Amino acid sequence: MRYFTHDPESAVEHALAGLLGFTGVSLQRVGTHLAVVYPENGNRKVKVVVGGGSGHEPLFLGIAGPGLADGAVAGQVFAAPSPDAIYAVIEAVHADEGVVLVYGNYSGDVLNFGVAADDAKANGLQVAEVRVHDDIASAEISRLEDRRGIAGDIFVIKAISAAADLGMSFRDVVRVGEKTNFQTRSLGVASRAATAIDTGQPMFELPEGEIEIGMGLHGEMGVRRSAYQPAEVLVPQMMEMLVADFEQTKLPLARAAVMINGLGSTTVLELLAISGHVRKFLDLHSVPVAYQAAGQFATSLDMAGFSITISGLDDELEPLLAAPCQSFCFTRP
Amino acid sequence: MRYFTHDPESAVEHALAGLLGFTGVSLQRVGTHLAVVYPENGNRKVKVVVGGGSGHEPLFLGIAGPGLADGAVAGQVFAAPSPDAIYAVIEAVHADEGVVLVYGNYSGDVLNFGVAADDAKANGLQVAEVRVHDDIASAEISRLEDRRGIAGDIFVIKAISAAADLGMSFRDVVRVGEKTNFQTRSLGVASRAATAIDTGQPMFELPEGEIEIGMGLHGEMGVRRSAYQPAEVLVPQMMEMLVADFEQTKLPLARAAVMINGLGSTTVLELLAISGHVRKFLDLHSVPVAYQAAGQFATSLDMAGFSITISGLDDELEPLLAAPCQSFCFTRP
Amino acid sequence: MPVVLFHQTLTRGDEMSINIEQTRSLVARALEDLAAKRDDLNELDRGLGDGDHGTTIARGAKAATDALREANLGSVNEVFTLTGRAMMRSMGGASGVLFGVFFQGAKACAASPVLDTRTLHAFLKSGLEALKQKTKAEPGDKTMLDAVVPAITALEQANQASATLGTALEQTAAAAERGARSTAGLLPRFGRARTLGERAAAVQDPGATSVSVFLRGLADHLPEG
Amino acid sequence: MPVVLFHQTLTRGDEMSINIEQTRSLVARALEDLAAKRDDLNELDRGLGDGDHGTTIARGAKAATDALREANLGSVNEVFTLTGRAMMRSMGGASGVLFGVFFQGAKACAASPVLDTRTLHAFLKSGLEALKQKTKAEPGDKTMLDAVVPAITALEQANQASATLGTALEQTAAAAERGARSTAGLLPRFGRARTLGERAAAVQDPGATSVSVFLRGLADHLPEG
Ligand SMILES: Nc1ncnc2c1ncn2[C@@H]1O[C@H](COP(=O)(O)OP(=O)(O)O)[C@@H](O)[C@H]1O
Ligand SMILES: Nc1ncnc2c1ncn2[C@@H]1O[C@H](COP(=O)(O)OP(=O)(O)O)[C@@H](O)[C@H]1O
Ligand SMILES: [Mg+2]
Ligand SMILES: [Mg+2]
Ligand SMILES: [Mg+2]
Ligand SMILES: [Mg+2]
Repeated sequence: MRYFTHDPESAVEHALAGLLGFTGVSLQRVGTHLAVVYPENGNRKVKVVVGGGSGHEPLFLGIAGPGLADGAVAGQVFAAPSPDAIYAVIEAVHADEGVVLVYGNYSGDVLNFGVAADDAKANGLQVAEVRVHDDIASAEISRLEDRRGIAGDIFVIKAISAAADLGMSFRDVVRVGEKTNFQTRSLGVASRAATAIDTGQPMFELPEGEIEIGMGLHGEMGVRRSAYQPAEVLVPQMMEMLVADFEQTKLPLARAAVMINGLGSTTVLELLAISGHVRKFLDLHSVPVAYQAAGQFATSLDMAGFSITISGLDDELEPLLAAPCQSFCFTRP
Repeated sequence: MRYFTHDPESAVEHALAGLLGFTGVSLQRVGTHLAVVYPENGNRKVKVVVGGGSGHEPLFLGIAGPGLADGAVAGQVFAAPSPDAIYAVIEAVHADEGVVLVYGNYSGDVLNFGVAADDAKANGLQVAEVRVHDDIASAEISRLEDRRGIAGDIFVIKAISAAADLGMSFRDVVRVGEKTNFQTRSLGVASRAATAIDTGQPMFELPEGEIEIGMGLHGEMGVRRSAYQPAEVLVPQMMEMLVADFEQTKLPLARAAVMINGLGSTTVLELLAISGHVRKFLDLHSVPVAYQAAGQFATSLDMAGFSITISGLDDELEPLLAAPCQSFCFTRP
Repeated sequence: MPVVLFHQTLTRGDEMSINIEQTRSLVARALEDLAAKRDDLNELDRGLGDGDHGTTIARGAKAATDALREANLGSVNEVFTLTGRAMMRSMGGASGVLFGVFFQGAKACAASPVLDTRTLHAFLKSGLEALKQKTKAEPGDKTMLDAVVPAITALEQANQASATLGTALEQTAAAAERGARSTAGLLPRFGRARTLGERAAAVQDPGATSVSVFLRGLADHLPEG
Repeated sequence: MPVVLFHQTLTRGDEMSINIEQTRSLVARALEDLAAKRDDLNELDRGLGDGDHGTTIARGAKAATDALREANLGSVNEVFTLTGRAMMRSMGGASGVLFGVFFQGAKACAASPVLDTRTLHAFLKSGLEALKQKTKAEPGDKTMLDAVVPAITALEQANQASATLGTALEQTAAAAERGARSTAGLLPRFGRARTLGERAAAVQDPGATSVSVFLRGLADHLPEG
């Protein structure tokens, strides 16, 4: 397929212009970086800065707003942002007490956010990093911290931001972030690779009739292939894997927040149907659902596929996820 | 591409189950029909019922909710709902003063909503029909009422619903609907046809390097083909056509609401970039923008493409479009 | 409730009329023929509309045969009205209402215990009147009317000539087929195809094709007297 | 500001050192070689990661040559640190930081007006130490370290043998190339490829390939003494 734009770098620049033109949440660009701040989350002592490569729209630039991130920074398509850009946003959010960086656990993000965090600390700022690692397909549970971050980013950003809105201390905001990170698990499947924006070629070859399980969000291959299954068969299998993963950390799912995320080309019709299958599974297993949504939240350009994200809730997390918020990416009135 | 579901009829049924499982807006199913009502728009004397074929998710079932439709009814994929289903929703919304039916101007919808409206009138109900005809590519301006409805549905539904929320009379709600309909113009392009859900084949053949201008929302071909152009060239051309269309009805654009709608596979990155190009055009032409959004609102399964919708605003319409609303399809906090 | 053999082998005869049960079987078999053309009809609609006419008409045909199988029927009219109602309820789309009102034309006619050339003509003519309330399309506009109108003209002539039901059906089906074929080459002026102009000229109209397939089914499956 | 001829024809010699301007030209030309491999490097990364290493490194190479073109340089160290800073700023991705800190290793070394085997060895060795602060990857893990580590070992030996810069660069480039080639067949343990296991074994690591392309560029474009 052909994109309506060929040059990835100008595409990201134009996309930022588009985002700044929306009415609703009023964002400010940070210098000439691919970065924005939402300066009106007034009650916060601790500020939340998120980021990652482009190609995942409406993440990451689109998740700054009331009740969500104070700053967001993007790299080029599928490349983590540079330390300079990240550092500029850390400064631009003007935190009284500290800044929490939230990003998906990929080498590139870890390296670039890490350099920016070190620079900020060297300049006397208090900075913590929450590396989202929700993708259960990407490593064994024993190597939880090696797992990649996919759509779980959104629940972690949501909870951490709501904690900051309550005026929580730096320490507590970080604790909430790590807890949500630990309790958030996702699994994705793809039936067609993303198309590279510059060459128009698929980013990996996936034979007709096969699906890729556990692909990352950056157009890379998944961890294994499997035969095609329709959603009514596939979804319960995926849910079994997710539930088993929670059980392995002695964390049976008591209450859940659920997000069905479309990766690019999967139709909203399918996302709704998948959402119905997920709910049926949870109802059968008597897991109450406090929140359920479906849509495109963290895409991988035009990849065909979806991910299921489950956050295990407790009395602290549930109201944080329920708090109102607004952004291009994610809104809860 | 392969869908995660093959059987169109069960897919729509599952999708409805998914929608009913969402937290947030609490919808009720109408009998065994593919139809829902949102019964809490309490202030309304006049109720709003919308509908059309499936395959356009998040429209149509997803647009029932506070500040939006009271009832929504879907047909199978790309088939208008039957008169029975429509009639059941007209009854289920329990209107004090009357029901306004809003739907896209396609033969199938006109016929089915028409039969349901006749039945309802025969049973003593007050019913009016607003046939959305925003697609400027589908007929000359002199045959405005022959034009098809595409994403403009959403602005018309939004305005009519907000008018109903003000407690306006039947007559006035219908007047607002017709006015918004008249002031709303859209133009779409596609770079790849939708994939038929049952056969997995493209619904029409579009040679590489060509784009289809003015395709309908139902997987049908557009009105003409043209050579591929990148968004920065294509968007200003489309905007010229839209602005010229307003001028032909002696209605120069004084203030605008803008919606960039993804048809299925077009990436959110592109939609944002396109949104930026649209805004640049309007800024250059000194048209103030009261509202601008981008996303997937009215899709055509997995068609690759987008449409631009512009509503010309006046002092009556602007606050109606600005009023808060919430639904799976469209939310304004 | 009577047991109906849907797949009994029937051969054409030259009888003047058939009874309610025979009419039920006959219409059901013609509807099955229609459903069997699902993919071909979708293919035609791909060129002209949204590619679903076969799926839609097959859904309607299935709903109608299901309804016919279970119904207690008091007249041959009811075979047609039930079919129309089931199609209108189940199909949606443009064709749902159009086929629905066409078949329900029998409602306005005097109840009859037998189907013969005269009653069939009355039913379908009344159906055409109902159709005309719903669409301004005329023959030549590349719609189902291109099959319906010549079919009813042929049926009217057969009726005036006091033709047997077999002969009448044969002439009706042949006229519908000619009409359907004539749509290939016409410019569309109604329905989804309207906006396509020249691009849709070559394709045969799916709705007209469905009408001819159904009428051909009636002619083919008429039982021996 | 000095005018630099980026495309002057240089041929390899056996001189012991080059000056600041020559170093500026040399590094710029090696960076241009790297940028020219954009599509090949993307193709390698398609098999192992997200298909963008070529685009990313080309972006970094361009930013670095732009920065070099305009800079006022006080030492050869600055040629390397400027390059590293420009890459780190412009590239993003895993390789942005890794190439960035590697080139910026020269910052920790004594300022020098000439580049010779000893200073080059000091810069790159310091860069390797900085790299090790950023990643736990070791040779054999299928990362750029598979090219960097043997390259520096070769450079160290050349330095101990008091080899000319030309000889040293030739040996360093050859070692890097062998190291990069050796990654084909290795199982990835770091970066995006980590999760792919066997599926990514056959492909040569793009980051290691970039390192070898750059070092080969230095060896090829060294001016005559
Ligand atoms: N306005 C109309 N008048 C007469 N016939 C029509 C009209 N619109 C559609 N049709 C008939 O319906 C057929 C298409 O039916 P179908 O594909 O089932 O409905 P839809 O167009 O809603 O998808 C056309 O081939 C044509 O014969
Ligand atoms: N953790 C790591 N340690 C060492 N090298 C790494 C690491 N992660 C990535 N690399 C190197 O970076 C290369 C990929 O670079 P690039 O594609 O530009 O970044 P990204 O993986 O962010 O897309 C790999 O081939 C590898 O050599
Ligand atoms: Mg990358
Ligand atoms: Mg249809
Ligand atoms: Mg159709
Ligand atoms: Mg890469």
